Amino acid sequence: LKVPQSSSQLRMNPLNIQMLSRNLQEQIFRCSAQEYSAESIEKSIRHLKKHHLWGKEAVLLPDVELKLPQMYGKDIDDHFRIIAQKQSMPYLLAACHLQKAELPQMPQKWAWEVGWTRYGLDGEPRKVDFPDENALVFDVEVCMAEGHCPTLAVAVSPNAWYSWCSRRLVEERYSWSSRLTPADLIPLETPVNSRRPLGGRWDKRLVVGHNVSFDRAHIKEQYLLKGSKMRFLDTMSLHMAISGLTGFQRSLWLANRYGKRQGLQEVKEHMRKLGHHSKGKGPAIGSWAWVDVSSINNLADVHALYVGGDPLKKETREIFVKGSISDIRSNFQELMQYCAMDVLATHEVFIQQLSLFLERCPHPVTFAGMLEMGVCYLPVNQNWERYLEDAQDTYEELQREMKKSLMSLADDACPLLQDDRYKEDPWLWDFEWDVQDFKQKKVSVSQRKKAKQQTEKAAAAAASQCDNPGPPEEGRREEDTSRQLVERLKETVSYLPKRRQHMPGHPGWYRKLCARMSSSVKEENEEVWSPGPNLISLQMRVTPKLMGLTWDGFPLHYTKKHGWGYLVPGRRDNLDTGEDVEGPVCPYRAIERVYREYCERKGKEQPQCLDSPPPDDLMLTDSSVWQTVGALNGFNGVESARSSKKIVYVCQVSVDMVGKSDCPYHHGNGPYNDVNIPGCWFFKLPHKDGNENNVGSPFSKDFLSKMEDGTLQAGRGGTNAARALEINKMISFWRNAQKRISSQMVLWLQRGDLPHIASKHADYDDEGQYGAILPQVITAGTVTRRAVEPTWLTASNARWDRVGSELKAMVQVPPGYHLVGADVDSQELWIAAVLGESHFSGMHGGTAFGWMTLQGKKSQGTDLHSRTADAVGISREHAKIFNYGRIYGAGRPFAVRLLMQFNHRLSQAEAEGKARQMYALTKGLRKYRLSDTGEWLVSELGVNVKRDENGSISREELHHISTLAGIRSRKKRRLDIVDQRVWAGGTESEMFNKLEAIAHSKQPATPVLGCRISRALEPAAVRDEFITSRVNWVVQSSAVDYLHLMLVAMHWLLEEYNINGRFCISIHDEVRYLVSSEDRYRAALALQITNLLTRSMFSYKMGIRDLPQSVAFFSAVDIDQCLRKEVTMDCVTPSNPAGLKRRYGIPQGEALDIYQLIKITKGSLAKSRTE
Amino acid sequence: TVLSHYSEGTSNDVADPASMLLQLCGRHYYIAPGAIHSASLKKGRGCGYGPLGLDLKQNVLEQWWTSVVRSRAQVFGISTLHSSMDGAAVKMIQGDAVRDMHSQTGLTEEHLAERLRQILQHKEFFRTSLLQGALERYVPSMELVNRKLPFGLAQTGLCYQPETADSDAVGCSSEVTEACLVWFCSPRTSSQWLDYWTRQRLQWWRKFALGPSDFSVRNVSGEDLRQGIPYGVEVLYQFPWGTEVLETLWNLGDTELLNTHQHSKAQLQCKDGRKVVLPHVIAVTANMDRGVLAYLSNSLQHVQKMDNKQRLHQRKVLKLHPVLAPVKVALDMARGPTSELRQVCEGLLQEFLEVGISAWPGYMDTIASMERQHAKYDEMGVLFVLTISESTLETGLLQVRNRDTTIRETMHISEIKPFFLKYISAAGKV
Amino acid sequence: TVLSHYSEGTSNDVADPASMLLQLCGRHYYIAPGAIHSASLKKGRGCGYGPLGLDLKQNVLEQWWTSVVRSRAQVFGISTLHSSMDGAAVKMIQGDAVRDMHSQTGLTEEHLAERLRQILQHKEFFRTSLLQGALERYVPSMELVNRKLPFGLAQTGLCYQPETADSDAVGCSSEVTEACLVWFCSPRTSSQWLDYWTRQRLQWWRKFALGPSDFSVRNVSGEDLRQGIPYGVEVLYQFPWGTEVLETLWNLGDTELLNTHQHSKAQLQCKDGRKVVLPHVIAVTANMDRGVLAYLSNSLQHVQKMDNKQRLHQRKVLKLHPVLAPVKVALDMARGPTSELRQVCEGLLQEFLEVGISAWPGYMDTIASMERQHAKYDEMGVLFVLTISESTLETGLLQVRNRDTTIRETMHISEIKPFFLKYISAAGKV
Repeated sequence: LKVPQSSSQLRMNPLNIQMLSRNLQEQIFRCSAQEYSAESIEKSIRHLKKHHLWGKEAVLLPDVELKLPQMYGKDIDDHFRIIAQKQSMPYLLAACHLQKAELPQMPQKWAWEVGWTRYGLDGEPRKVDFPDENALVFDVEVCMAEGHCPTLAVAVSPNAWYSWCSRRLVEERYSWSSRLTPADLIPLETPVNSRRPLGGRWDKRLVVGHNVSFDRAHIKEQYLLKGSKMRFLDTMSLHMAISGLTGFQRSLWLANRYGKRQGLQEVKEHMRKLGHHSKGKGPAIGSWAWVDVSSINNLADVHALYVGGDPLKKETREIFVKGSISDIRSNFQELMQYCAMDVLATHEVFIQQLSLFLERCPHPVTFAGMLEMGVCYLPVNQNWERYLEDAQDTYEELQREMKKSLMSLADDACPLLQDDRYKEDPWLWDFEWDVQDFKQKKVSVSQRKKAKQQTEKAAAAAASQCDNPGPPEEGRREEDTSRQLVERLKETVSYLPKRRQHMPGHPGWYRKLCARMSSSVKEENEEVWSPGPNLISLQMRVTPKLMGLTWDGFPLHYTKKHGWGYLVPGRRDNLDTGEDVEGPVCPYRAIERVYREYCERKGKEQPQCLDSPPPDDLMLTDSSVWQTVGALNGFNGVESARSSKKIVYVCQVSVDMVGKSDCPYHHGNGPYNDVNIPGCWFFKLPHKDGNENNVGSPFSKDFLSKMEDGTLQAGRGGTNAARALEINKMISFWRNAQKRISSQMVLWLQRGDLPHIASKHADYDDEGQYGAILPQVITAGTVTRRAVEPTWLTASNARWDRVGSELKAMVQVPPGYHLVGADVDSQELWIAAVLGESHFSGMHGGTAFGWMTLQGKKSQGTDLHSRTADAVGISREHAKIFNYGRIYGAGRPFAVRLLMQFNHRLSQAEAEGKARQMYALTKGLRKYRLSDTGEWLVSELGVNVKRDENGSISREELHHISTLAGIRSRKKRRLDIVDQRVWAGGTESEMFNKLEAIAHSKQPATPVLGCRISRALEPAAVRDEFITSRVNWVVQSSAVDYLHLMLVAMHWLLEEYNINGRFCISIHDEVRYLVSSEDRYRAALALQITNLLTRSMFSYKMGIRDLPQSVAFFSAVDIDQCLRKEVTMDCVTPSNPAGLKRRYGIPQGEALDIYQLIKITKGSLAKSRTE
Repeated sequence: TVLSHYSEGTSNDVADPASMLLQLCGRHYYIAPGAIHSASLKKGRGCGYGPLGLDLKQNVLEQWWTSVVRSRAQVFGISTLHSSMDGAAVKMIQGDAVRDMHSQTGLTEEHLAERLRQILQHKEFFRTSLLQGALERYVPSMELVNRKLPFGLAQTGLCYQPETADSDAVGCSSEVTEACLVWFCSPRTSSQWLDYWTRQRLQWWRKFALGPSDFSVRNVSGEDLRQGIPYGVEVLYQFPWGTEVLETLWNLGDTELLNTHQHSKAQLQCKDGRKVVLPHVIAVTANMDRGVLAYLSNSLQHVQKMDNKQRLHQRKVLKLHPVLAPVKVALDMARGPTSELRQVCEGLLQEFLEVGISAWPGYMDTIASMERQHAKYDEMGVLFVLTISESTLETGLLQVRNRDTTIRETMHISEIKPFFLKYISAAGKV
Repeated sequence: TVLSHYSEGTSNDVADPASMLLQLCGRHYYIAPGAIHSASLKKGRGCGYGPLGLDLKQNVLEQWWTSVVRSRAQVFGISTLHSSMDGAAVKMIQGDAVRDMHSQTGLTEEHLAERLRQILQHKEFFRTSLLQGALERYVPSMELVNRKLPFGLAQTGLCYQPETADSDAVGCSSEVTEACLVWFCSPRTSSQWLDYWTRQRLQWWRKFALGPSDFSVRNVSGEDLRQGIPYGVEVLYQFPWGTEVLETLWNLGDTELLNTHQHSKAQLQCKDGRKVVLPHVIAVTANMDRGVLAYLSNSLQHVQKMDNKQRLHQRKVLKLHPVLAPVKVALDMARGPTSELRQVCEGLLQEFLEVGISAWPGYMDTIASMERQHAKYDEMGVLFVLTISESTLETGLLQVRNRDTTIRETMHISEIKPFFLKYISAAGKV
């Protein structure tokens, strides 16, 4: 291993963890070196030894020599405060102005005029280019039927009201282009048909709105790549930060409103089904105080919460959702009024929110970060439309193919109708095989005779010519007579009932899969009828059976009561009931055959209790032998067929009591013997939320892995069934996402709208198209203040077998630009680790969890996931899910369920054992610290208590004490003797103790930026409830602090060093900037420095004035021309089979680490003079 | 298993799927009788087609034309001569002259050579592919589109590809029906267009297939790559006896165009938006004879069937797509007053033919049992079988058997034609 | 008169109607540019067709097929190979071999002869007519109809008829597209059938003509009569430059059939009612290239027209039958917001193409005046011209110009497609 050359820079902390190079540490922490007490060093070493982590070798990193930009203030926190204030001050002032202002009188009548109209203090309408104001409250309304084009808008400032009308509203035309141009959007800073502000200077303006990102997406200047300095404050996001609700709380809140807490049971039931709580009991909701300090997110409810008074009327809104543009025209004044009322309400809400927000999230970085988050920008080009087309085409084609496969399966099952062969089919025996008689009106015999005679007469006339195959005579139409005969026969249609039966000759189940062809007599209104069983879909109950699905070799079966399961043959207790069985009879012999064949294929031993098959020679086509076999089978059993031992049922199943039999050779979710299928036990398919749940479809996402590993298999239909399953997997993503993705609002820019860098670039293509999507991000959309947006922020990465999953890569830069961005490496793990370390010994790597996060090596098996995987005996990938799940607050029951889902052959007990083991190792065990009362009791009673080094006692000891003390009634009194509950003994115990300490504190706030938890989750409102959410909040919300710090630092560096770039988007722990190509390396270096400062800020606020080298920088900054996980990914998918490079001409990007970047930029952010 | 016992008797079928298929095609009027025809078709050459084969091929070509030419504003159909006075690879001389030479055995070598020179003086060469002809039409066609790219020229027709000594197609016909699109586009977009056409063509092949996944594409690279050509794609079909190329798509760049036209570059340039460029050529060429064989092979389904005496039969069904199936409906008659039933059949047949529903006069063949008739129709790929019986004369009701489900449905004579029309047109749209 | 004054300038047109017609066809994408194509077509040979010519020819062939094959239960379509290993009159050898011989100038006579023999050893002959191939298919086809007479075999396709020294077609292509019906009937009815088919064929030719009387029939007798053949008929068209044969109908008796098949008579016999007979053969063969030229010539109309400056113009209109016209509708756009109008045009065009109405993207050509555009469309034979203007965007109304009346009608965009569909289908039924 390489030892860095300038070892003068090399610094290690007492736990042998490499720290920042000296020069960096000094620049950031201003010479104030961290000191460690011997005691805490020793504590840490002891802890690490216990977890077998002490003394492991680590790779040393080269030092980083870098001159950082001049920093402000007395320390790093001060620095961040100063730069954030600088960035947000004009907007904050505008906000305060808006908060304090008294609004002018709302106009009574709105101007029916294209563009903006200003209503001065005198109320006189005057046409203006745009509202030239520094602060506005703004609301846009869109007629949904007309696409994305904004229809009307209202804005208000302390000086005046404004209204805006679309050209498409005021001018009536037969058709409008479906393509939006900047002229269709609302100008807020520039005159119509101009892309420059008056005076050429962009002002720092503020717009306030409820869910303002929607309004932003309709503002013209926001689509310009560079220019506007307008920022947005979202009253919905402010509300979430102040008083937001978790998803579960939202359901309760609604139940509370509508059911007066009565519908609560249903809500709980619902939540249980969703799998939020496994034990069948939702959390007991004891405290309802939070309901009164919060609300759900819509403007009306938010208004009611902060302002009160008369409720907002929202009914009018329906016209925008459901109505046409002409409906809007005819209700113009009313709708304008509605829009204005919304603006007014938003303002009222804002007045209240602003102070609350500033009080609860006091750090300037939070405010500045949210402003930055509000101006996401995704550049796209002509490839966007190609992508939509390709994905949709591919999707439709695959869906057609899937349907075709399914239809073939249905068709191929039909011949079983002949000779009732379906009765012997292991899957199809219980379908509806009935066919209908063809119905005719009663026709009297005489009528019938008459008809016949007539036709005969006509036929006879023609018949004379029949044997004379000469040419028809001239002047006579060929085949005239036979045509007449047919015409006459057609008249008998009057004997038929008016309404025809629907395919009476086909079996019932098949009939239901076919669309009814409308009577041909009716006019052809181009209905979409297509032939064959085209109503079939994967979701239908017949489909798994048509495919002949088996679960571990057993045919699938459906019951109403238990959902999907499978039939296990060999049951004998319900065979010969003697009664006439109603309905279809199960061909259990055929099912046995299926399972036997499965065993043969798998080389598995066949269960004894299945009789062995008749020898092959009995199966010859000699019918007499067949009859013998048939006769033998007819005995159903036992003694009489002794002569041919092979056919005798060998197994005497343990029939202890009638109706209670158990399968001796198969274990699973069952048997459910209330399903009385002769010869078979019924087992349910396992369910991810626990086996008491019914499986509704074996094709749900949860069974994908079971299909891949062959547990669930198609037993017939060969390629058709297999292909259908494969396709189902391929189209799953696009099926769910298509609507959202293709309705993304794209604005195409003219050449002149683009910066010169793009439009004058050699690669600029006249035939190409350049535009942007403004993702409608709610900057703080959850209680953790994480941003929410349904398409981009949740998009997964491209997968070769998912149609359309190349979505992110379709964000592509205009010529002359690059995307510069990076993923924060294991952000949440590190945040949690630092929290734990600050709590424990105050040094990096001081806890086992922290050490693994910093130093763990996959190769040595010392990283977090490998550790868990080894300990529990699961794959590393699965372990990862458990590890994150735990940090997000998932408990042991969740782990049990997940374990069983990963391996359905695991029993409940085994899974519980594994989960217990895993939790003991990681989270540790519950320990209790005695309160003064408790201590007094102990000494009073003279109990000998076993204590940990920190003095806590185990659950058993506690129980012992309370029993001795005679405390029976549980909770309350026990609480008296317990001061604190803690975790101990696990690698993550200290971390959880810290998280819980914060969560339980009186005013939970993030440790770095001091943002307080939502009022709806503060202990004062919820007491001890929603703990999971609160613990989860600590890490998640700190991650948001992390993001805000990065955004602010990056903004500062871009400005300070004149780097031509702008914020693009942040997805999870990833940030992306759109940077002019010549500045891309400087921007990349700036991003590295941003990470360094952000991590340092975290450390600093945790009381550690140092930072491990390994986390100081991004492992790589991606410089790329599109958005993707890795710069080398070619994003090949079924809809992009040629890959990004060939199909879209996008080369691989660069991924540069800090050393490469320093080399390229010479460690300087300044523009090099030679350029 | 039960199947294996039975199939011994028909093991030929299983052992050699190719000859089984070709026998079936010969038996049911798809291809002309004679070894040369089966051999040629199997090698992807043209052959003599019977009435059903001709209809199938016409239907396939018709669908190709609709998809490539008729539904696109920028593709123009052309037809070029099969032979030309110079250039191509196959030469035609008059048979008489040759025969003369042969007959005159006493001819000296000298005379022979002289005669040969005379004959060869007037040269006429046959095309071996459609590409060259289309490239030659590039200049006159630019005017069609105002010199605006992209546009395409399409043609279907016969090409002559005589066997070479090393080929394994000795004894086969040298005729191949090609369907060829030559697409002219800007160099900037040529690789995108290649992708586009690849996708289109694959989709097209799959549209009419029973098992679409047997059709696939493969990038051509390495040794297969033509000299100097950056990129090509092949559409493949996986026959039971091996994978064959149905169609090739080449991005030819501008070299072939420059070779064909001795003009200056300027004369060959077209507009790509505001720029003027020398177009790149994408050549999409399908072998439609092999395409026909692919569809035949793809749609042949073997179905096991137990008869009422518990004997297992293997039923063969040619499940051709409704649009491609050469015969949509067969008309049979049950027992009853022959001449009257026959009249009804003829009348219905005429009605079908008038609206373009191809119908098979099964009633002319009165010998076979209904079961055998159905088996025959299944092998012919007939979509529906109508049975007209005595009761039809009384009530107008007849039996309609569906090829795919084997189920017989009762329908009224007045509703049968609209039903078929709707069925076929709807099937074409899916 | 005014006309004569004017027409002096264009006297070429009037003086030589043939070259005028062929020039027009060349100008408007009916035939490929190049003297060989005009010359060939004029001589009734195949030529390279442009997009419009190809469509016209396809439409004519399609109508022939519908009339002869598709609407008849007893006629079966077949396709035969263009070349065969023996027998026919034109021979194909590989060009490489010939080229080799030419290049190797030093070759001795002896070697040359030897080489020639090698090449000729493997013989491949080309068909000169479709008759022989159909006769060969007689035996396998008998089964199709249960040996019941009458029945027919039909085929369309290329034949090679290379020029002979005495012909005046030197320098023309040797390709002719024939449409051929071979009808097998009882000797008893053969002359009735000849009459029947003559009537049918003449009717068919006239059905699509603007001037039906230019088509006529003539009995062939005397010198024209082939040896041993009792009777024949020719369908003629009177071109401005002379009368030419479009189609021949021969009653060939049974001799050709016997010549073709070396079988015993018994094997060739069919049922005529209850009798068993050796069928007579009626061969109906049309030259479809000449047919195309006949329709072009027949539908070209000269119309005098006075413009608003009182100058007389001669307007040429190709009044092709709506069913045959290669382009049914052209889409033009008037002045206005270009990109939006263009979108409407493209949308409409796609709508037309989807339902099989061939449409011409006139909106791509933005240069010419509307008057000149219309004159061009008239010469192309375009049935309707749609003009999309700015008011279309507002009201959905557009202008529809009828080729035959030159009158412009206002229609709504939503009604245009059904109107065209109805118009064309109705025109086909008349």
